[in-house]
Amino acid sequence: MSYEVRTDVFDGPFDVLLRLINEQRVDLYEVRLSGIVDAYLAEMDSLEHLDLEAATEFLLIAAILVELKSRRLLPELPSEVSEDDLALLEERDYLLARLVECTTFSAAGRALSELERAAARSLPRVAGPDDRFEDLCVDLLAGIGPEHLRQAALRALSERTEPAVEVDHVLVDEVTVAEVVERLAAQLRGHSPVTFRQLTENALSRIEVVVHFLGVLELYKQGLVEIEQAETFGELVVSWSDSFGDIPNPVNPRGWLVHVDYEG
Amino acid sequence: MGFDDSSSERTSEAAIEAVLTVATDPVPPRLLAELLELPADRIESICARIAASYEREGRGFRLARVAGGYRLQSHEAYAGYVERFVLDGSPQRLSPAALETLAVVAYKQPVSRAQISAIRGVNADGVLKLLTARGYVEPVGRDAGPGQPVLFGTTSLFLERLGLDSLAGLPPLADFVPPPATVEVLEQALRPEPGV
Amino acid sequence: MGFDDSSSERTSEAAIEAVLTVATDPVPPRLLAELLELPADRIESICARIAASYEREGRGFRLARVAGGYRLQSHEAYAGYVERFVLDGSPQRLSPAALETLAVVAYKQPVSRAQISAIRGVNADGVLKLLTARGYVEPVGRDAGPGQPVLFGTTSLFLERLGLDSLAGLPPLADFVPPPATVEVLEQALRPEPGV
Repeated sequence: MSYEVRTDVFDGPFDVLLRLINEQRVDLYEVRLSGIVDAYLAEMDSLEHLDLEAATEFLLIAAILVELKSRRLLPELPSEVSEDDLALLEERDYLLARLVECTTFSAAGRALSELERAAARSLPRVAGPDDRFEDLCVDLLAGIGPEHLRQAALRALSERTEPAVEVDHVLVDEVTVAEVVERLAAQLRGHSPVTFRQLTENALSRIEVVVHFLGVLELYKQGLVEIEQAETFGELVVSWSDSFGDIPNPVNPRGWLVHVDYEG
Repeated sequence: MGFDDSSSERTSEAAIEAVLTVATDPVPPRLLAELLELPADRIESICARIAASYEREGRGFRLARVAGGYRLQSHEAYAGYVERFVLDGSPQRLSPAALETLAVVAYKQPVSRAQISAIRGVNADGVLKLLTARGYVEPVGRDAGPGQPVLFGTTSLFLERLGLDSLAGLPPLADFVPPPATVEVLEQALRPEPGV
Repeated sequence: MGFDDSSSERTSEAAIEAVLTVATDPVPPRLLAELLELPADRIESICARIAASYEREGRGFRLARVAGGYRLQSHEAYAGYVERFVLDGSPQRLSPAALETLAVVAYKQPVSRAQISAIRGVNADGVLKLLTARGYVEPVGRDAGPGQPVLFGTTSLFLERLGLDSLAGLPPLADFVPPPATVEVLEQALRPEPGV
């Protein structure tokens, strides 16, 4: 299997994954992960400096894929869902959310390019005032000394660099899992079972749907809801768990979709 | 031709034309209103009339509303002639990676480098540098959070180059969310076992 | 209005208007003739017709024949508005981008437009036009290479405004070493062929 890896600008793990899934239409489990890894390492080598953040990101994705793959290969799995399974599902849906987001911005980028291309067919007038208005123009160099000029030259002649080290939090979307968990609990507690589709009918974006899915999983993990799915690809039915009555409040999850700490 | 216009109306049209002829950037209607001592909504309606007359007469230029102001620009119908005249050629096209980053900044601004990197799954430094050098993107402030990372936003040059009056003119991001079928494909590809 | 024109005549008029809209300097009729693939005398008569139509319609601009070429310029009848616009609406100080361009010219002169654009990562035409119009920068020669691009340098007015006796008075960039890409662009000025 061949991998088309861009050579000029590094496209990133999501693009590679998306290409594999979308263009080659392969089952990811039949993709030789080592192929992706090789392509990636080659890409890393070609970069001037090792991009630790990207490398870490890729290893994380590769690890999730390997684990998903290994589970699929196991013939028998315990019928009940374990903590580990849930954690894996969370990772999987996190990954899915990221892929959907990445796909969205790729398409948006292409649309911007189209706008630019169309706009470039109509060029602005930039000729400026005729010579006879020249005397009216103010001295644009007022207040500018040789040292200002030197600084400007240094800025212009150097590659623009911004502070490289940042400790930052990543905000994937406005809706947090924590918020959704609370909203879902209020919606479900003491009410009859609802489908996941109903729970998300007001969602504004797919990311939001995914966040709701994670919220449901979180409630499930805490034993507050039960999830039923009658058939493969069927509707997910979510119901408040009777055994707990309406006593506990849901514990706020880590909210890892909201705060992903990047160390680097 | 407007021979039924009042002469002051004709004067206002011509004064706006004169100003736009010498302007090098889009002229905000507020500034035109000050110069002509007319309310801003009158300026808007006069400009709409000028624009319509150019279109009706099949002129080689048009009056466009971009980046919050008015400017004269060549009519796209004659792009062939203009392109041959402007020998510099069009600026180098942006790579898919740069476009994707530009889209993230456009729709998520103000946004930090780390946020961009997280969405794209790859370090965004190089691409951000390119977009900044092109003048499409600029630092617009600092986040209040730890490390006070620089936040990036798009410039008015970005609006000008895309022919947009404001960011509100960007097509809605929702239009680009992949259709359910695509998400289904992604979802199934990541499915550990059928029917979880 | 010319409703008796043939449609190709209208197209020629509009094409000339489109070119003159984007032109920053007077466009010689010979060049228009090449672009439109028409004899020069036809160009002259078309331009005369355009000029007459602007005058008849009381437009705020006119088509002038200056310095061996045609250009659009604001109509003198509206000079009052243009003057106020130039005073109020045009930049009161150089933008950071313009200052950087001026600095590149000051420190690296003589440089070509293409070199400046390459260093700045953006088309420098507008800024160079402004700097030239204000008398801070001027053409100082032509490169020997293909196309013989115009080379720019700073003027004595520039030195005067900065309070310098000569270019030697510019503060040194010290041990600053530009990145390889910039060095490459600048070195092209020293070669017989600019290759830009």
